[in-house]
Parts: sequence; C-alpha cells; structure tokens
Amino acid sequence: MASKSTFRTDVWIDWCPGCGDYGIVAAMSKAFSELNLDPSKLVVVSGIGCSGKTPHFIYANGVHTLHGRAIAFASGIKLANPELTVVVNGGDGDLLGIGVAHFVALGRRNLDITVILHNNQVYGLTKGQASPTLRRGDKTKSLPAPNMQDAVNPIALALSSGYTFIARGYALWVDHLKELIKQAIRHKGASLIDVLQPCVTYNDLYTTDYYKDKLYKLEDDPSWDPVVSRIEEVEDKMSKALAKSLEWGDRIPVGVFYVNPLIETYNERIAKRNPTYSIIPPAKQLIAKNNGEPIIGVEEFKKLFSDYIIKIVK
Amino acid sequence: MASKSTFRTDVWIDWCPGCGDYGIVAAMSKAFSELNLDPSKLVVVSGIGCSGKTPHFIYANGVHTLHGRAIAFASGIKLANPELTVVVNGGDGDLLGIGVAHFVALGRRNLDITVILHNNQVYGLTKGQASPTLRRGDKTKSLPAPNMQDAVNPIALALSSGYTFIARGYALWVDHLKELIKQAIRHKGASLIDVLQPCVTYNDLYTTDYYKDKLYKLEDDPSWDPVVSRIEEVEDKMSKALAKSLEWGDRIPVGVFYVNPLIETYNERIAKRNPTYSIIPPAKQLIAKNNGEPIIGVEEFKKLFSDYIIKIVK
Amino acid sequence: MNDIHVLIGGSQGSGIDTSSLILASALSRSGYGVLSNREYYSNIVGRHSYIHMRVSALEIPRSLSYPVDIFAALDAESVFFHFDDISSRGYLIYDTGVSKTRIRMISSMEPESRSRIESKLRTIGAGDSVESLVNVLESKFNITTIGLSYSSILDVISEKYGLAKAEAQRFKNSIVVGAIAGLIGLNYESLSYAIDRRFGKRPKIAAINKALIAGVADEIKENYGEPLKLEKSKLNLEEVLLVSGNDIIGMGKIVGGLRYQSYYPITPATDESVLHETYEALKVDGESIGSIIVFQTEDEIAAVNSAIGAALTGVRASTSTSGPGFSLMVEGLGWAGKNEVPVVITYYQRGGPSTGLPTRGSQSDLLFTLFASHGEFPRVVLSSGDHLEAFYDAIQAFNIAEKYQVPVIHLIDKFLANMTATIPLPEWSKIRIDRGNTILKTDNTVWRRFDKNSIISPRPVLGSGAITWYTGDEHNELGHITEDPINRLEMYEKRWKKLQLIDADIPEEERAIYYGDGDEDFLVVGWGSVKGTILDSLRELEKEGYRGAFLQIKMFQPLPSRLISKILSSFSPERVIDVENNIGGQAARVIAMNTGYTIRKYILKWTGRPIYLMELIDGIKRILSEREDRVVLSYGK
Amino acid sequence: MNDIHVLIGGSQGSGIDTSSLILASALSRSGYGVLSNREYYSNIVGRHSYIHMRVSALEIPRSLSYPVDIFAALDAESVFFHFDDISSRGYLIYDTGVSKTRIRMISSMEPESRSRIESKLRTIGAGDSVESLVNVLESKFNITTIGLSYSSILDVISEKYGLAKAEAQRFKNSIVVGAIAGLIGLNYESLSYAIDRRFGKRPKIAAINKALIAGVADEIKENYGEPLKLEKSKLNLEEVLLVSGNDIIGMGKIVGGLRYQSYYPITPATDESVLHETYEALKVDGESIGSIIVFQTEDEIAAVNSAIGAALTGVRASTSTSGPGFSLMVEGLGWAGKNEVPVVITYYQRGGPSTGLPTRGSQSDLLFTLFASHGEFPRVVLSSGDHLEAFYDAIQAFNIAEKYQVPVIHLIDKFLANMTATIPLPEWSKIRIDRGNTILKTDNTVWRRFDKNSIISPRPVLGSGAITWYTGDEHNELGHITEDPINRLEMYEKRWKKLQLIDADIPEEERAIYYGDGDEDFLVVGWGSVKGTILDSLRELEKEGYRGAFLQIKMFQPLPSRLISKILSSFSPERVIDVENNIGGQAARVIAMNTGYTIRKYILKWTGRPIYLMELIDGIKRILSEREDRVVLSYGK
Ligand SMILES: Cc1ncc(C[n+]2csc(CCOP(=O)(O)OP(=O)(O)O)c2C)c(N)n1
Ligand SMILES: Cc1ncc(C[n+]2csc(CCOP(=O)(O)OP(=O)(O)O)c2C)c(N)n1
Ligand code: SF4
Ligand code: SF4
Ligand SMILES: [Mg+2]
Ligand SMILES: [Mg+2]
Repeated sequence: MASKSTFRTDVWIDWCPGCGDYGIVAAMSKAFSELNLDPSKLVVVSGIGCSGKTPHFIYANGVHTLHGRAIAFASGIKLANPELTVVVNGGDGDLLGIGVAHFVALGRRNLDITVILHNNQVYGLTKGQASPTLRRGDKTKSLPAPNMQDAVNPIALALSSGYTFIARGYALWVDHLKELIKQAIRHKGASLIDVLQPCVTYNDLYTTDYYKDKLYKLEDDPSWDPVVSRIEEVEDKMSKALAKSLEWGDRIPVGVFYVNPLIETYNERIAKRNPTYSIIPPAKQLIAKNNGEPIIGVEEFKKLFSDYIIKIVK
Repeated sequence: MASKSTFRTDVWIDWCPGCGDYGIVAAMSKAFSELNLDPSKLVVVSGIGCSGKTPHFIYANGVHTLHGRAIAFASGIKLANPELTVVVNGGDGDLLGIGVAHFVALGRRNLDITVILHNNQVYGLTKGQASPTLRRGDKTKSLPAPNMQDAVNPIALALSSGYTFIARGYALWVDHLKELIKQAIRHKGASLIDVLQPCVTYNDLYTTDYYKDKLYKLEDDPSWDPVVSRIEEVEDKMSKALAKSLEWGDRIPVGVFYVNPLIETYNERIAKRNPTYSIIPPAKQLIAKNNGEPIIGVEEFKKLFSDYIIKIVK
Repeated sequence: MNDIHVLIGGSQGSGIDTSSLILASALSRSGYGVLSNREYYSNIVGRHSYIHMRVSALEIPRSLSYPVDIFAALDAESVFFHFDDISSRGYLIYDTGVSKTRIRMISSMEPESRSRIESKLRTIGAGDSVESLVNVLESKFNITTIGLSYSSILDVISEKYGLAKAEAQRFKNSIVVGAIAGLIGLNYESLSYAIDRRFGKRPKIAAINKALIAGVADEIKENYGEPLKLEKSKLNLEEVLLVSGNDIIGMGKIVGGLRYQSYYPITPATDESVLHETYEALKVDGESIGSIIVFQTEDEIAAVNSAIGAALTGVRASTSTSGPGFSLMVEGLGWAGKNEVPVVITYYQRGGPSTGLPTRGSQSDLLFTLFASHGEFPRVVLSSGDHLEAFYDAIQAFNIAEKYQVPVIHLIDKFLANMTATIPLPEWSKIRIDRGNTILKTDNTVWRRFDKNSIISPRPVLGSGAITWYTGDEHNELGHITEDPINRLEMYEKRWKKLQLIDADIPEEERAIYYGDGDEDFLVVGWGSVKGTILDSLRELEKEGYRGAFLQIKMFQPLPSRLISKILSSFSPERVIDVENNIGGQAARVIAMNTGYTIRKYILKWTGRPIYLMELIDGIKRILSEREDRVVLSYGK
Repeated sequence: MNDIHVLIGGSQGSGIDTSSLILASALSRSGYGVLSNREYYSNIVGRHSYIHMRVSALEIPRSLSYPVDIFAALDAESVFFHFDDISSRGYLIYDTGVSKTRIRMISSMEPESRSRIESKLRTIGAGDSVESLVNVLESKFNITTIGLSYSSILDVISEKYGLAKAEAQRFKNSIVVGAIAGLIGLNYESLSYAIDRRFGKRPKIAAINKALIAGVADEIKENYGEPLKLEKSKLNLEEVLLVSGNDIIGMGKIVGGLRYQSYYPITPATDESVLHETYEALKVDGESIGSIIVFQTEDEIAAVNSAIGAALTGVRASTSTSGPGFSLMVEGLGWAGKNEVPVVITYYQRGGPSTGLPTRGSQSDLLFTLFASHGEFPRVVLSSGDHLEAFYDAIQAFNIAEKYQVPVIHLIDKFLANMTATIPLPEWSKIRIDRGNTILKTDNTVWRRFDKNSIISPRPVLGSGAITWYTGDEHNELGHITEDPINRLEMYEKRWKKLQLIDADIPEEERAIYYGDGDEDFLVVGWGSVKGTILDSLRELEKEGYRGAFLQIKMFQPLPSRLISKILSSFSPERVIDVENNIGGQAARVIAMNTGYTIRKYILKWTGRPIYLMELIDGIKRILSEREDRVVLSYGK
C-alpha cells in the first residue's frame, strides 16, 4: 500500500518516461516528508492535464478538479478549513490560460496556498498545442506552424497580481525544487513556484539539453536578497524580481525571486472582521445539537434577526 | 433620428446624472467624427455593466455582449472582417475580473482592437461592490466593510500582456480623452485606454474632487517619450511605463504610457501564413455559386482532399 | 375595507423603496397582512419603478391583483404609466407641480411604452399632459384625483427644519406615505414605529418624516375622510417577520447551518449574500455562535467551485446566483455530481434568455437546471411556492445534499425573491438538521470514499483524519482514476441510483402538494411563486361556482411521478390547466417526460411581470369555457 | 472469407495507429470496406490501446462485433486484455519475447482490470504468464497462436539497414501488419501503396517497412497458408475516402463554406480543427479559393463567443468541442439564440459526467444540448448516424443556422468521431448552400435588424453597409434594450416561433428516418452512431426469423413528433426498444416529453465503449422474449 513516510501512493504513474513531472512529484513528496506534514491535513489540488494527475500519486488528500479551476476549489478548501495545508498543481495552460482569472485573484487575496506551476510550454495531455508560456515564433515538433501568440511571464504576472512568495524551480533539480516547495509551504500567503518542466514528448525546444547550461541559481549570488523586510522595500524588490524574470536566454535564473512576509493573508483579513473565524474554523463548527435541532433555536433566531421582526400592536 | 455627424443615437442615456460615462461617450463620438469613420464600418462592442450600455448611445454598429466577454466577441469580428474598426467598452469588473483571461489573450495576440476601460473601481450596475481596481482597505459608501483584495493595475497588466498602445484618460477631460482614442484607433495593434471614470452614485472615494488636483498629463513633460522606435528600446520603455503606472497618490499621470508600433499585429501574423487572408477578408469571400452550389465542387473536393482519397485497384 | 391594493410609482432612486418599507412596517405593526412587489428597470437612477402592494385585514395576502384602490405617483411619468391601473372609485395622488408635463417631454420613457401610452391617451380622449389626463380620469372614470403640491409641502418642511431645497427633496416620498396613510386610516403610532425602525439612528430625519407624514395624513383625512379605512385586523399573530424572499432564504440557510456562501454579484440573487455579509459573525447576545465565510469571487465559475471545495471540508456550503451566473456554473455542477459533493445552489430565475430582463422575473430555467452539464449524474431540483416554504426548503436543501451527497438546486424566481411579505415566524418543530453519513472526525486514514457497497458511501471530510481522493474522471472506490469498463458500469450506476433512493425516501406528498378535497372538477398545475395566485384564484372562482384543485410541484428531480400521474388522470384531460411564467410550459414538459401525461391547456406569461389574480381568474374561465387551449397573459407595466 | 474482424493491441505510443492506417489503406486500395475503432486511455504514453477493425468484401461495414478472427498483440499486456476476444478457430499473433511475462509485472494495468483478468485466468485454468495463457488458448480454445520473436525480426532489419536497436523498435508495429496481411492474403501492391501513402516522404522508412511487412507476410503465408484469405471484393467503387468522423465533418464544413473555426483543444473534438488548420489556405491547383481562420482561443468561452462575433460579420462560423467545453459555452449559446445569430457548434460527446472518460464515447449529452442556457430561445439539435450523414449534416447545419438565424448544435459521438471508415465520395447533387436572408451588402444604413413583421428578419451583416445593434438584453426592433412588456411578449414569441417554422419547413421524414417495410413486428429506436449496429442487427435477426424496423432520430429540436408518434403507435408497446449509449434513455425521454409516448424497453450501455453487434442482437432477443425490460450491455475492454 501507499505510505506516509514516502508520501507516495502505489498508483502507477502514467506520464511519459523522462517527463519532468516525475521530478516534481519526487520533490513534493520529499518536501512534505521533511516538513513532517500530516497527510490527512494536507490537500493536493490540481487541474486537468498531465500535471492534473499529480494528486493521485501523492499520499495525502487529493482533489483533481477541472481544467483551470484548481485555485477556485483550493480557495474554498482553505477558507473553510484554514488548518489544512493546501498545495495546487496545475499546467501552464491550466493556470495561465483558461484559469488565469483565478490565478490573478489568488494573488490579490494573498490566501495561504502554494501553487506549483508545471511549466512545459505546451498543452501536454491534448497533444502538444502551444501553451501560454510558449514564446511567439517558437515551433515545437507538435505544432504545424510557429506559435502566433506572445508568452505570458508567470513570475511577472504573479508579481503584479500580489503573490507574496515567488520562485522558479527546475523539475530535474529535485532537491533544489524540494527546498523551494518547503519554503513556499512555510510562507504564509499566496506562493507561486514556476517549475520548468521538460515535456519529452511534445516539446523539443525547451529540453533538458536546452536548460542544461543556461540555468543558474539566484542564491549563488550572495548579494541577491529577495525578501522584503520593510514595507518601503517593496517597490525595489519587486522591480528587481521583475528584471530577473525577464532574463531568458543564455542564462535563466532559478530560485526565489520575491518574498514579502509583511502582507496580511486573506485568512488574517477575515479574522480581523470576524474573530471567531480564527478560533474555530467553519469546518469544525457545530451547526446542530445531537437531536438534530439546529443550534439556532427560535430564541436565537429572534435575537439574530430582530431587525426583521415586528411586534404587533393592534 | 440618430445622426452620423454626431455619432450619437437618440436613445435616452440612463446613466446617473454626473456619471463619468457621459464623458466617455462624448469623447468617443468626437473621436469617431474627427477620424471621419464610416459608422457602418465601425463596431462598438461592450460587456455588461453601466459601461456595457455604451454602444446603444453611439451611432455605429453596436454589439452589447456578455459580462466579461466583449473582447472574445470583438476578436471574432475583427478576425473575420479586418476591414472593420473595432472598439471595446468594458467595466473594470468586466475586463479585469470575470473577463481577464480574454484581456490577457488580446495583448498576447496584438490584435488590432481598441479597448476602453471604464475604470470606476466598483461594479456599478450591481450596486457598487468592489471591482478589481479598488485598492485594499478602501471603503466606498456602497461597501459594508473595507475592501479585502488588492487591486489590479490595468496599465501594468496590459504591459505584461503585450498590448502595444497603452494610455490612461480621465472621463471628464473629454478633449484629452478624445485624442487618446484617436491615437489608439490609428494604432495598429491591441490598445488599451484606462479611463478613470467617477461613479457618482457608489464611489465616494475616487471622485472628481479626488482627481482634481492630482491628475497631470504625461505629455506635459517634454522628455516623456513613450514610443518604442527601435526594438532594443522595448525593455526600457516598458519599465518606464511600469514605473509611471505605479504612481498613484498625490500625483496621478494620464496620457500615453507606452506605444510599440514594431510588433506584428495578429492579422499580419495570419496573413503571413495565409496570404489570401489579407486580400479578401473571410467575411467577403464567396462560398457558393448563384445556383446554390458550393464553390467547392466535386473536382475541387478531390483535389483539396486527395490525401484522403484512395483509388481502388482490384 | 378588509383588502386594499396600493401602487406607488416613481423614478428609480427617488425613494419609493423607503415609502414602501415604512408603509409595510406600519401596516404590519397594526397587524395587517402585507404583500408587496417591486418592479424596476435594470438601471441605477432615472427609469420608472413602482411598488405594488396588497394589504389585508383578514389574512396574509398570497397574490396581487389589479386594478388598485390607491395609486400614488411621485412624478409625471408614473401617472402616464399607471393611470389605467386604478380602479373606478379609486384614488390617484399626484403632484400638481407636474400638471403641465406632457408625455413627450419624458425622455426616460422607452419609445415602445411611450407610443402605446400615447395611443391609450387618445383612445380615452385625454390630451398629452398630466393635467388633461387627470381631468379625464376624474370625469370619465370616477377616479378621485388628489393633486398635492409636493414642492409647497416640502417648502414648509425645509423652512421648519432649516433644510436646503435639495435636502428637502429627499422627503418627497414621505408625502405619498402620508397621503396613503390618510386614505386608509393608518394610525400614527404604527407610522411612528415604522419611521423609527427605518431612521432610528438618525433622529432628526425620523422627526421630519413623522411630522411630514402625519401632516399630510391629517390633511387628507380632513379633506377626504378616510374613504378607504381599513377594518381592524382579524389576523391572530403577535409578531411577524417582514421579509423579502431573498431575506427569508438567507435566514433559512443560516438556521440550516450555512458556513460558507460564495457569490458573484447578480440581480436578483445578490441581496441574499448581502444579508449573509451582515451575519458573518453570528452573534447572539454579543456572543458568537459561529462564523460564516461570505466570499465574493472573481466570477461564478469560482463561486461554484470554491463552494464545492468548501463542501469537501464538511461545511454546509452554498452559492446563490441567477441565470447568467448559473450558465457559468454548469461545469462545476457536473464535478460535484460526479464526486458526490453536497453543495447547494440557490437559483433565482430572472427574465431570460441571455441578459434578458435582468430585474424582471420568470420561471424559464427549470429545464435548464434539470439537465445542465454534460453526462449523467443525480441532482435534486427543489422549488418553493412562498416565503415560508422557501425558508424550510433552504434547510431541507442542505439536508438532502448531505444525506444523499448530491448537488441540490433550490429554484426560486425573482417574484418571490423581491416580494416583501409579512409572515409568521417559522415553526421550529418542523426543522431538523440531518447530516447523513458525514464524518467530521475519524482515526482511520484509509477510506474508500466511493465504497460501492452502498449507494451512499460514508463521507469523511477533508481534515477529518481520513485520506481521500477526488477526481472528475471516472474513479474507483478510492477516488483514483480508472477507465475499467466494469468499474465504470458500477460506479456510474451507484451514483445514478441515488435518484431512486431519494424517490423512495422522501414521500411523494411532500414533493407534490395537492390542494383540494377530491371533488373538484378541474385542476390547475403550477410551481414556484404562482402558488398563492393560483390558490386565491380558485377561492374566488369557487364563489362563482367553479370548483378547482391545485397541484403544486415542489420537487422536479426526482419528480413524484406516480402521485402526479394519479392526480392528473383523475381529471378530465380538458380540465387540467398548466400555469407558468414561461412560454414553453416547462413543468408540463417535465411531467410529460416522466409520466407520459401531456397537459393540453396552458396559461402562460413571459413579460417578466408576475401573474396577477384577476388575469389568472379570467384565464381559467376562458380555458374552462373551452374556447381556448392557450391563454397568454400580459398585464402589468 | 468475406468478413473479417481484426484486433491490434499495444501500448499507447507504440504505433498501432500506423499499423491500422497502413492496413486500412491497403485494404481500401484492394477494394474492401473497412471500419475501424480506436480505444485508448486518457494518457500519452504507456497505457493499453487497441484497434478493432472489420473488413468486408461485400459491403462497407456499419458495425463492429466480437469475437475477432485475428488478434495481434504488440505486448504482453494486450494478450492479457484481449485473449477472450478471440473466436475459437481464431488466430493470436504475439511476441515470444514476452512469453515469460506475468500479469502482475505489468504495472500499467489498472488494478480493477488486473484483478478481473486474473480471476478469468484462474477460471480457464491458465497460469499468470503469457506462455501459460497461450498454451491454454491453443489447447482448450482451438485458437491458433502464432508466436513470433519480434526482437529477432527487428534484429534482422537493423542489421540489414544499419539501424540502432532503439530505431528498429519503431518498426515493431509493422510486424503485426505483416502477420495479418499474411493471414488474410493481402497483396503486396496494396501494402506497398499504403506504405508509400504513409511514408512517401521518407523513402528509407518506407523501404524498410515494405521489406519487413512483406517478409513477415510471406513467412506467415508459408507456415499457415492464408487461412483467412479474403475473397475478392464485390464492392462496386472506383475510389473511396478513408476518413475518421472528425475528418469527414471537417471536410463537410469546408464544402459548406466554413470561414471561421474557433476551438480550444479537447478530446475528441480537436482533430477536426487540426484538419482545418491544414486547410487554412484553401488551395486548389495552387490557387487559393478562400481562407479559413482557425483560431485557437484561451478557453471555450472565447471559442464560442468569438465564433458568434465572426458570424455577425457574415462568415459561416463554427466551433467544435466536447462536454466540458460545451459546459462553458452555455452562456454564449443563449446570447446567440437571443440575437438570432447563425453559429454552428459541433459537439463530440465523450464519456461524462465531468471529466469522465475523456477518450471514450457516449450519447449522454442530448438532454443537455436541448436545454442548455437559461431562458427560452430556439435552437436546432441535429445528430448524424454515420460518416456520410455527418458530412451532409455539417453543411445542412450551416444552412439551417443561416436560414433560420439560430444556433445549431451538431451532435456527434466519440465513436463516430474516432472510427475510421472507407466511404464513397459524397454526391454533389445533394449539396446546396442556402444562406437564407443574409445580406452581405446594402446601401441602406437604417435597418430594423429584428423587424417583427416576419419571424425571420432580413439580416444585414456587420460591415454590409447597414448599422445594427445587438444586445443580450430584451431588445426592440432596432436592437436597443427595452423592457416594455408588450415588446417583450412579441419579440420573445417571434424568436420562439422559429421552432414551429422549422418544424413546418423541414419534412419530418428527413428528421426521423424509418427503416422498414411496414410489416415488421418490432421497432428499434436510436440515434447517432448506433445506427449501423442497429441496422446490421436487424439484418442478422431477420435471418433468424425476427422482423424488426428501425427508427433513427436525426433532429431532436424541433423533433418530428407527429411522424414519431405515428410510427411508435403502430407497434405493440412491448415491442418498441430504445437503444442508447447512456443510462437515462435520453432520446426516449425527449420523445416522451414531446409526444407523451413512453417507451418501455431499453438496451443501454455506458461503459464508454461502442455497442457491438453481437451484444445488441442478444439484447434484442432478450427483450423480445419478454424476459427483460432493460438490458445493460458491457462488452469491450
Ligand atoms: C474545459 C476543458 N477544456 C478542455 C479540456 C481538455 N484538456 C485536457 S488537458 C488540457 C490542456 C493541458 O495543458 P496544461 O494545462 O498545460 O497541462 P499539461 O498537460 O501540459 O500538464 C486540455 C485543454 C478540458 N479537460 N476541459
Ligand atoms: C455572468 C454574469 N454575472 C453577473 C452579472 C451581473 N452583473 C451585471 S453588471 C455587473 C458588474 C458590472 O461592473 P463593471 O464591469 O465594473 O461595470 P460598471 O457597471 O461598473 O460599468 C455584474 C456583476 C452578469 N450580467 N453576468
Ligand atoms: S506529454 Fe509531456 S507533460 Fe505529458 S506526461 Fe508526456 S512528457 Fe510529460
Ligand atoms: S452607478 Fe455609477 S457607473 Fe453606473 S451610471 Fe451611475 S454613476 Fe455611472
Ligand atoms: Mg502544459
Ligand atoms: Mg466598474
């Protein structure tokens, strides 16, 4: 059977041999294990695509949702039970194309969810059409003609949407990626990890060969400090992160681009308005007595809704 | 009746007295008139909201579509008949919330459409809920509590999506706005005009009073040159535009933020692959003979689809 | 009088809501039953809107009718719109300040309405000014027209209280409240109570209103002598709720245990979520007994999917919307069905198709809700006939959703949503929370979430301690993808059989309500907010010797087919009449689909306005006289 | 032999598509009729897939059946999956290199399938290795097992042509082509033609394939002597199309004047748009006769709405999708209905609900298409029974859309979409383009786009010279918003009446096809791709003395109700059988809804696999023997 220590189920992984997604699963399960997470308090949510199958391979609660909608499901889960650790896995088509409205909204809310973007520049499961991260003019072997649309830059989009932890990993650098995932999960707020994920079947441009000599780690530069420690630094750190995100050519950076721990999470924003929320999550609140009577009896009802009640004086 | 010279219909405008939208209609119709457009070759497309009603007040073809979807409709119109001038009007909820996927996609394609964003920071027609451009912590009179989500920056989003003409106008500066609209329409490619549009009924924060002393024109600074004249300038002009877009406080810039005339439009990209496209628009192509026979007769069929035909040799 | 109809017209934003609320509260306070509908354009300021109210000393009204006894017009446009809605012997209250206004000067009137009204004016021989129309009403139609100079009345007020002219304008709507109160003899105490209820936190405004209303009322009383004085109420209630449909459903959900409500603004659903926002911190006596997350999403796709996500954690989760929003929820609905997730969608029908008539009503989305989303999965579709039913049903919707692990669509219409009514407090003995096989806590990590051993598998929620998987793909008992044909066969049928199970569990009599003794000779079939109008029409018709029964369909999926068949076939096929607010006779089609019984007679309306009592009575008579098979109703502005 | 069933199994990505294409082309070249279905997982590489093909010397096959005469397995997994699909006296071709492979070593097999297969193995007394299974097949089941060492064969090739081992692997699938060719006596010329057709542009690969296939074929011939030799074809055709359903629909649309196709990738619809991409520049003899915009959008919402936008300009515009995509198109559909826009949606049904079985088939979305979107508006829903029909219908869909200014949904299923068939060329005499009242050019700027004087108002397109307005709100004749109740009444009914108009215009006989002489004593009702299987089953049953007719429903909206009622009621109710690929008997429900006729007998399947001839024959017999009311089919891996 599946096992907690490895965070892996015994479901056969049906990705193509050599697919970068294997690295992502390996990094995730290592990260979960090293963070010593309780798999029953962890929820891995995904969209549709090759990437969408991820939860079935992870020994933790898994919610494999609809194309583009993982973040919407995840948001409901996290809001209703903030005690759960929620990790989203999605494809580049999934998160940045059909689902981009939710991607942007998550940043704006800074809800404490970790998003792992399987960035393979193609729609894998539907046979290699151009995804939103493929550059204009690129022609993968799966395309009849060069791509006609400009690419979306996930890091830039996350920055401008309000994500407070933004990193890039490489699917084949499992240990490095694992550390990013750990940091992202530990971070309180919306986090994005853009994972460069070679698709061996359809993408013959952005291959392991392509990445091999180009990738470098941001943290190797000792002067690189992506963390906002005072609110005045935001603009500066953001624009540095943005500039880094535009680097794509002979050198491609991976590592942490931006962290801002100073922004309230959405759960904190709710708790401010509604203190009970932080004491007992809605998912654990009692709504009925043992005999099935609602906890709001007629007396409670009258008090709650007194504004709507009129006493008759004939 | 309605009239061509004023580009106004005789439909009664049912916006609230004092609404900024009046200024937008005035600026648009003046711009159309000064550009001497043929109203039958002009299509004003809109979404749903107070802003969505715009086409009914303009004497030109009007397509009042669905909430968030104006750009999708407009794209089909422009692709099928590139000879038409297509102008989109949408609310901030419309274009940057529910419809943001299409907003981003239009930039990536650089399709020659002008988008006029009615930015009033609220959902007007549904009674003043926070729209995606309202800042966190803001509390308009229509909100029960301060807004919990960060704002989207339309200029920044347009920049990162690939729009090649980006400007901001103010609904009450009709002549200034008119000039922006004219430039945007003349520009070949995806253009956005973010129009600050006071909503007198629900938004008591971003009022004419608020804007009065803060707005300034970018063009008043003689050193401001938003136009990319060589492709190497892109990064620089973009980051300058971005920096300007972050200015929001005592001083708020309006005017042209960024223009890049060097990027192929989507129609040009198609024409490259498919030269007939630029000669005769699909909307004008003949598909049948006068007697109703398709122009693809059996002979043409056999030639077109010869790859699928097998001659039998018994 | 025991029963009075009142109409108040004015432009959107001019305060007729306040007038209506004050009147309704005062009347409720005095023990009368009130039912009041609001009609308005999809517009923020400037278009014509009106309140149509019925007051009864004998009962809680269930229907509205025309003509009205009193029509109070805040502006000239209203006079032109509604002059033919007033009963002969009725009263028109209008502003003499607009006497000279001609119809063609009113730019806010849509051309279609204007030209029809102009031709009506010609027909009755009125000119095109308010003045000439008023004269004709008075002379030819026996209507008492009460012209008041609104500006003079306001001038008095502004002088007395030192208000600027513009400020005083905001009290204009109180003039008509005063006038109406005078005509029907509403007592000062009730009015004062109602004003305090509305303006309690702003005593000066309350005081001005009191003075103004009392002043006008006294003057009217003096001049006209309470011609429509209401009898003392015979209703036997000590306290009532004064609520809209949105309100009472919002309350029902809260009592039913709602802990997560997502929404994207849309008329006529938003008001329910706005109520929930007020109750986020559920406080009783200053102590919180829970907290509701009210989540305004980026679109309806996120609304439904986040609610489904929330439901997976064990909260009672819901979203509210209307047609355009539901159209975007269809894919999510299928996922919920496939994954056996209890989620409740409260669906407020407005006038379609597409954007349609966003602020008007219909019952035109029934078939859509029954078959929305690709593929086959069980869902429950439940509709409510009035405010109280809607309250219980809102709770019941959650119970069904959790007990059978299915999405439930609670189908309401704009008429019910926006009608304000006085209703008695719900009876708590009728309320139970049934969470079915929901497992909130377990020590067992290993669960077959979709155990095929029973149709309803035990459901450990996310966070309970169990580890479970969900997917929209066909899945095995663990929730992992499988394309195996035999698992497919069984898992698909396991889900589908829930419909049979629900059909067997919930008595048919609760899903289709028969109103009749068994000796009636015709039958009216209907659903949703037409209920009250149908019942009242049958009562009226009985006075004329017609004896009809009513079959109200409450649950459309699973439809109580056997009971319906039995009832339908006990009537002559020529005497079964379907009444709906749509063009397609949708409920009748659902009945045909499930029972093979084809209803032959229809009374339909699709103008976006409610079905009124007098037109329904007339329609039924026309059908029963066998002159017509299909009567199309169209009354109302 | 006149009729042969062949099955080829192998893992996804191992080239069985190529095998199948070469075989089918070669057979077609020799004049045989071919029908071939592909079954595969929602997976790119590694899961089991197979081709199920029928070849006939007498006709163009319309159905598939089991058991098969030849089963060629590319790997061990295939052997375990399909050993019981082989007829006794049939042939199994397998790789001796996997003889020792045990079922539990095959990790790509889903646990549900594995455990069922293991228990089958036990039942027949086979061990758990390929070898032991093969032995049992040979000894107990009379199956000739042909073990070939695939690696030795490839070694020869790699040596001869200097290929690396891995390269040589890519020719593995040609081994089974050769073996099958040998068994059925397929001639070299046809094979060579087929190989050139596939690999013409890569002569070396073509040459290797030819050598390999011919070599294996000769060896098999030598050892087994063409035991299943096909008779010379009696089909009287000079040329055929070898096409999938996706292909032929794509072609039909092009002939029908398609100029705008939007899509978002989704199985099983994408292939149609991929074909269109190849034909963007419509070139005949090097000259372009038009251009098609093929627009890959950001989602299906954009796909449908951009197509609607395009249609407004006068192009014939369409989008193709399947369930999840259509679920997102629902709101757009309503806008098109409301604005009377001719747009065609080609809807390929796959296994639902939700993500379901993305690469399998169903007929479970009929009711959804009929009622999708809120509110009431006319739409046409058209379904096709086979490849040729689908071609004509694709053109017809545009004609109806333009003539009646309505959205048209062309409902296909994955079975038809993914089945490859040899078919004759369409007949041009049956093809007409009817653009109705589409006005491409006018000097008149002033138009009442929604002129109520006729149900179908003249339609000047955007850019024609006219000025028109459109809105999803209720609108007046100019297309401007109006909430006037009487305009509402009329405009709503104007749209709705199109259904009656279409119902009156298009002969019922074209919308429901009756196959029978009138003297049959039972009736099968069905739609879509079950057509061929039903017709073949009736033919087979006739041989056993059963006499059945078939009623094929082609148009579901407007349904040809009178004709259907007439036909249904001419049979004994016990002898009317509904056959569908769903659990709900959806077509039967549509019939009940429209006619009141309730079908009592059902043969249903929802495993995602097609209905096979032999199981349908059996099902019909079981129904006719009156033992069962509902037969559930489940054959197929
Ligand atoms: C609404 C909807 N549209 C289309 C599809 C078909 N579909 C399945 S996977 C996929 C694209 C996957 O691409 P991506 O998100 O990049 O994920 P990847 O496979 O590359 O991991 C699509 C379009 C779907 N499942 N649902
Ligand atoms: C799918 C859908 N959801 C919700 C609505 C209801 N709705 C109408 S207008 C509107 C918001 C308008 O806000 P915005 O886009 O900012 O435009 P504004 O009114 O401010 O100009 C909404 C949510 C709708 N029409 N369609
Ligand atoms: S198609 Fe690409 S992304 Fe999908 S499993 Fe194969 S290699 Fe991975
Ligand atoms: S609500 Fe606001 S945006 Fe809408 S018309 Fe009124 S002022 Fe303008
Ligand atoms: Mg991808
Ligand atoms: Mg707005």
